Amino acid sequence: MTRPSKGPDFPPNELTDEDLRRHFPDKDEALRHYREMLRIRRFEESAARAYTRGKISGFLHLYIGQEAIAVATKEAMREGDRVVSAYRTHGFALALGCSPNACMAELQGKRDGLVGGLGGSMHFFDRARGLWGGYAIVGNHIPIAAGHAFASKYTGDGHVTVCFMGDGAVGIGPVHEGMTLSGLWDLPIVFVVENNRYSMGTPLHRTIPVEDITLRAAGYGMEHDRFRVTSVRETQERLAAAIQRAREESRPTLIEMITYRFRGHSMSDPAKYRQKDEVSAWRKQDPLERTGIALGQLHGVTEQALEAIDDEVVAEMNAALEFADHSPQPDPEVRFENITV
Amino acid sequence: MTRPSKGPDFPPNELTDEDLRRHFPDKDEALRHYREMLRIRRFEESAARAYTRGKISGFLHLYIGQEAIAVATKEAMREGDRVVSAYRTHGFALALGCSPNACMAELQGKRDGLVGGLGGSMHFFDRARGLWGGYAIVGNHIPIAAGHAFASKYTGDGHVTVCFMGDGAVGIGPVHEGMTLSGLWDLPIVFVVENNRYSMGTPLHRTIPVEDITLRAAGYGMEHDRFRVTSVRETQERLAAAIQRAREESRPTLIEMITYRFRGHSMSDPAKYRQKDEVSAWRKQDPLERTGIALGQLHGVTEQALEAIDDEVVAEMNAALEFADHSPQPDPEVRFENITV
Amino acid sequence: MPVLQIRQAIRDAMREEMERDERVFLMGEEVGHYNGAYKASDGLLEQFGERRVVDTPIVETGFSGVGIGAAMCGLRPIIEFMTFNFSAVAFDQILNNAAKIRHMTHGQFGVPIVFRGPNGAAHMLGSTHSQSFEPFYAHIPGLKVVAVATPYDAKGLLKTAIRDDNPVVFLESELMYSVKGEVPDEEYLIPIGVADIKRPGEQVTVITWGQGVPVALKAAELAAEEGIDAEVIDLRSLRPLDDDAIIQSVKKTNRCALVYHGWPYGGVGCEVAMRIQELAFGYLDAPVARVCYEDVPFPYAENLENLCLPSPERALAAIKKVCYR
Amino acid sequence: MPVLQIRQAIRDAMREEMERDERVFLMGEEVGHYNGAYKASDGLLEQFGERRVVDTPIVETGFSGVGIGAAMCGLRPIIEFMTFNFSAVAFDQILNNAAKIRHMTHGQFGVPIVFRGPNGAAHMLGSTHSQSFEPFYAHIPGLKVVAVATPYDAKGLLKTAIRDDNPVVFLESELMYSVKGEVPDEEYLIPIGVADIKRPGEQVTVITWGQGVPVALKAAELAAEEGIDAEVIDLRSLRPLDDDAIIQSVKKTNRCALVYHGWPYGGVGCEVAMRIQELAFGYLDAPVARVCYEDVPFPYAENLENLCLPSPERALAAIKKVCYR
Ligand SMILES: Cc1ncc(C[n+]2csc(CCOP(=O)(O)OP(=O)(O)O)c2C)c(N)n1
Ligand SMILES: Cc1ncc(C[n+]2csc(CCOP(=O)(O)OP(=O)(O)O)c2C)c(N)n1
Ligand SMILES: [Mg+2]
Ligand SMILES: [Mg+2]
Repeated sequence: MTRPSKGPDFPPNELTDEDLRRHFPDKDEALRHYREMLRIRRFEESAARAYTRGKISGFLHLYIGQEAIAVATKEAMREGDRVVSAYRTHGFALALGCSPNACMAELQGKRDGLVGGLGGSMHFFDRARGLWGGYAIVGNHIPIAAGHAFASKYTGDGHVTVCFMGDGAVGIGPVHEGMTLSGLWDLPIVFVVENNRYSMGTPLHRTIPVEDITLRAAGYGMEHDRFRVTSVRETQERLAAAIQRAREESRPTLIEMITYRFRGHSMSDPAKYRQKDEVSAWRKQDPLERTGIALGQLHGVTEQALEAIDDEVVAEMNAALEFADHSPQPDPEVRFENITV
Repeated sequence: MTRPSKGPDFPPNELTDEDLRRHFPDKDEALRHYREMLRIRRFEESAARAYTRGKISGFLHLYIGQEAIAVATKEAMREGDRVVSAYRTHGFALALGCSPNACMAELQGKRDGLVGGLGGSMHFFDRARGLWGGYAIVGNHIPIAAGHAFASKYTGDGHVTVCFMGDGAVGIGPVHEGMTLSGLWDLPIVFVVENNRYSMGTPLHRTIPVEDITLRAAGYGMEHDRFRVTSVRETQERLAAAIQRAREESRPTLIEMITYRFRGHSMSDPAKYRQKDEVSAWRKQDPLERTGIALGQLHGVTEQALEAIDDEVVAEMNAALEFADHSPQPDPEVRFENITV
Repeated sequence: MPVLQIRQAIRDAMREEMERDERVFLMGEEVGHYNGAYKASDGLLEQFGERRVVDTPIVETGFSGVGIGAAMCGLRPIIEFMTFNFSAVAFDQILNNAAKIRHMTHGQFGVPIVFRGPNGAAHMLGSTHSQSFEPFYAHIPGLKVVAVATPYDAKGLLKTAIRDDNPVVFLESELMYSVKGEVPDEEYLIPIGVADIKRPGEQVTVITWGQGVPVALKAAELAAEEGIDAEVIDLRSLRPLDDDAIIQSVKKTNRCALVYHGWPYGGVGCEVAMRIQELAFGYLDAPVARVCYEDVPFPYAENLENLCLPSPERALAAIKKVCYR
Repeated sequence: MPVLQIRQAIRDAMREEMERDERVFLMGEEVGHYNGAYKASDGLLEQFGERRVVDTPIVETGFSGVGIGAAMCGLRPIIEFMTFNFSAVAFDQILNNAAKIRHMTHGQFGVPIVFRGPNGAAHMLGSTHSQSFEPFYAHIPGLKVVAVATPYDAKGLLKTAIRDDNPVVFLESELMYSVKGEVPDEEYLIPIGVADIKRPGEQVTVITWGQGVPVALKAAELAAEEGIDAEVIDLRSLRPLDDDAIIQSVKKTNRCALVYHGWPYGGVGCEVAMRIQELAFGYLDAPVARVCYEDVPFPYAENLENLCLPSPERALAAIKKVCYR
């Protein structure tokens, strides 16, 4: 039994040229992934600035460093499949095609927000695009996601539910109950633990008894997979395999993805609990950075070309902020709507 | 991944003479175990009669068939160790030395009951004898038991907590959380799943995804053991090993004990969900019966000798019923005591 | 008219709605092969099969959440708690998911679900199995809460609850499953939010619900023998409350006693009293009296339990008190 | 006298009790290495070490139960909920174990434990993070429930709660952790069960607690400007309630307004109103008014949230209403 390491772990995985070719074989694909990851990052960077300028309040949990997972999820999904996540959801929203305008307006609690300003950062929902939340009580969305998968099996709609949670969630009861039912009933679902090594200020070794979270899969009768997030391509391939298992065999899978968040837990967290060298070691393996490097090394994409993309993306996100600033506050009556109908 | 079998399982394990000698090597020990198991059985048989005669109400969950576990627990424990169990607790109470009078009075809700008539069958507590409950919400005593073990580690009292639950409890959240903390914090505790193949009317294959419950131990960083309950001797030995690990290394263990209850879930359950042949197959491996047979075959104990023991035990339990019948109802004021002090 | 037990009325309501709407399914512990711990789902597995009558492991948070998640997809789950005492381990799902999802998603998702099962004390089940949960659930915006006391109400209200697009907490009673009453053959629905006058009267208003109803009716009889004409109002719907029915009666009688199963502090009883003094302040000739559980964890012993329960005698005493008799 | 923030008063109370009694320990999420999500345990890990300041995983049921089990062994745990919203997933432990064990074991075991943390809405945290839990806990016999609004009360009452042999639910407020006030250097204790008159007055009684206190005091100021002399009573202890303080004041003023953070239906506010009409029926010149959250899941948007919160303006309106002004 291996305990989670107490020191900084997962030193950068040096990528050989062969690795590079495996992770970034196709130029257009890599460019698409690069742009999508960048959109999420730039969106959140401008949200962070808006927060410090007091335009956004409450909680703001940034996804910076984990973007590859959201982008890979979109690539691995089919129309009608469902994404269910906790409160660190901006990345999924943008990757799934939610409008940055609506997302930024939601962060500001404006009328044109994704959910009309009622939910804020922690409660992004966009049914049309397959974003099924957006939950803020750790772990309580796992039974909900199992319920979506139950409905798919009940109605035979052929959809798969992909449910994300943090490493900090795996100890809590609702996660255990949702996974137990998914294993017992062979539900078409994929559980993904986004292991970014911390739950708020707490490192893994103070929250989980064993390093390998997927050891639990055996008790649930689930298949499992575990890997470090290096590229969108690889992440998408391994996630797609689990989604296929869910869709074709109606069998659940537990996947642990090793990743890292570069910012604090939320805007109010200075993240003093991490050493500089630990963060910089992880920055070396930032999937976004690496994709950019690979585009240059493998596919001869120039700095300028990448900067051009960046300029477009920044423009898009500035426009979103602009839009949100001008979106009106919700109509006061809205607070009485949608309670019971 | 093996699913729990849907048909009747665990056919009787034929015992060779060698097995017999291993399970029942010592005459006096076997006699002691026989008497203790018989005391529990006779106690519950007379409780069952009292229930049908309307002297006991509410829930009455009988332990008949599982007695060897309680007796083995007492033998494996040390002074100061704690037993925590669910609502099927009469066996532990008697094995730990609680007075049958007080137990029977508790079942009748009388003043001289184990807890003054306030708890009834589901809430047996006897601190002096190491019986720490007696809980009726499935699984919610697992964190409590972990708390006892936490206290032992905190104070260094050197005591071990042995926590029992049913096969039906393993899916519920509090069990997962209590085990997670026990594994994470290396608590001196032993978790025992008394797998009697049913939770109320529901067989294993409708409640747990995989046959082997101890597969979960890996995720909690716990040691584990799994066996069919054949004799007090073997059960005691294997439980003692886990208790020793808890006491000396402060490491938790998860043990699954395969057993069977011959009666319904509670007095109100006719147990129509089980086939006659299934029950009779299990009766063939009733540890009490087998101990009696072994005493004859190996140690030349006569039928008469066993009947003499039975007569004493029956007399003891009749006296307990007698005592309970004559114990007065609790003083009305008692209902206002011990709420807050 | 056919006479049914409450358990049969509940069973028939579920059956009719399941026959009528493929999206309706029943899920819970022992609801299928065992036909329900209290036989409220007798025969449903046989008729509808394991797809729509789903036995679960003991994971209330798990299957409550599954129900909510399925409801968000358009299904209409009926979640049975073997007793509402076990809903305590699923409290977060009901409070934070069932009750809030429609609001916090700005109406993108609804949660048409029914949580049903026996509530309150039965006979000598001890403190963890003898609790009334309406004080917890009626407090929560986003839920509807119903309590039934007759086969007629049980069937009509459960059918309405199953068709309701909101989460409905539907409270039954273990000791009342065998209560018999007339139930028409033809279909009928009872709207949520409407109280029912179980006994008309002129001199004092007795407000009650669920397990309190038979106690209140018995007390009203005893009062009649002493020449007091009591009106017994069965709230039936605890959230929303039928203010009109309450206020009309109190304005007529100028006196009110609350008779219910549950602890005294706060809860539905105090909300009713609050609304009476808000909406009919001048009309009260005496303080509203409450007859309910004693403010203690339920003792197991029979004599102690009986002392803790609201009895017709205690209810009568309260009725006389508010009548200054 | 030294001036402290509420968070410091709480920290000092815990520190002093931990220094005084080896059996006292603190457990919860981020209480140690992070020094508390809201820094209420700042410096305690450094002083007492990991044995007595225990960081936990996110398992509220798990560590609440561990605390209860440890308390049964004679330890005196302080369990911090990062916010009380997260106590919903531990509800069963508090309802069925903490509150009942002493009673159902006939006194063989006690549960000297404190559950503490911020309660109620903060600023734009959304519906699942903006709830008041006293209606749920004050309803339950076997618990004591306390809510504090000043550094002085926070320290004196928390020290008492830690020494109390019963489970105490201790409610703080995220938005009030920085509120400053005088706290004596020398040790003092404040008994649980005693309300405090935060502002004496003659014409109307304003009853409040926790986050409601500053709202009520501000409203009383506004009322004074309009010539209404309001008495503001901070309940401090919600279970048990200080009936005498409430009744004395109402008998003097004949008017009462409730100002609190929490949903309207039932709960502490209605219990207070119920007791007033039970114990001072004839004295009321106007119905008791309530100013609290609107009966909705909390919206995120700032303008909507502000409309849902009890404001000094709304409180003033209620004060004037009960004074028929
Ligand atoms: C039941 C519950 N307890 C506590 C919290 C407070 N909380 C919010 S996020 C968080 C940390 C979660 O960490 P992790 O699951 O690893 O997700 P990450 O933030 O790393 O994405 C905590 C403790 C909560 N929201 N719900
Ligand atoms: C949380 C909860 N849900 C449901 C129940 C009702 N209930 C009591 S015992 C039981 C079956 C438990 O079976 P198992 O754990 O196998 O123990 P056994 O009765 O076989 O000893 C159920 C469903 C309960 N007490 N608590
Ligand atoms: Mg994390
Ligand atoms: Mg069992």
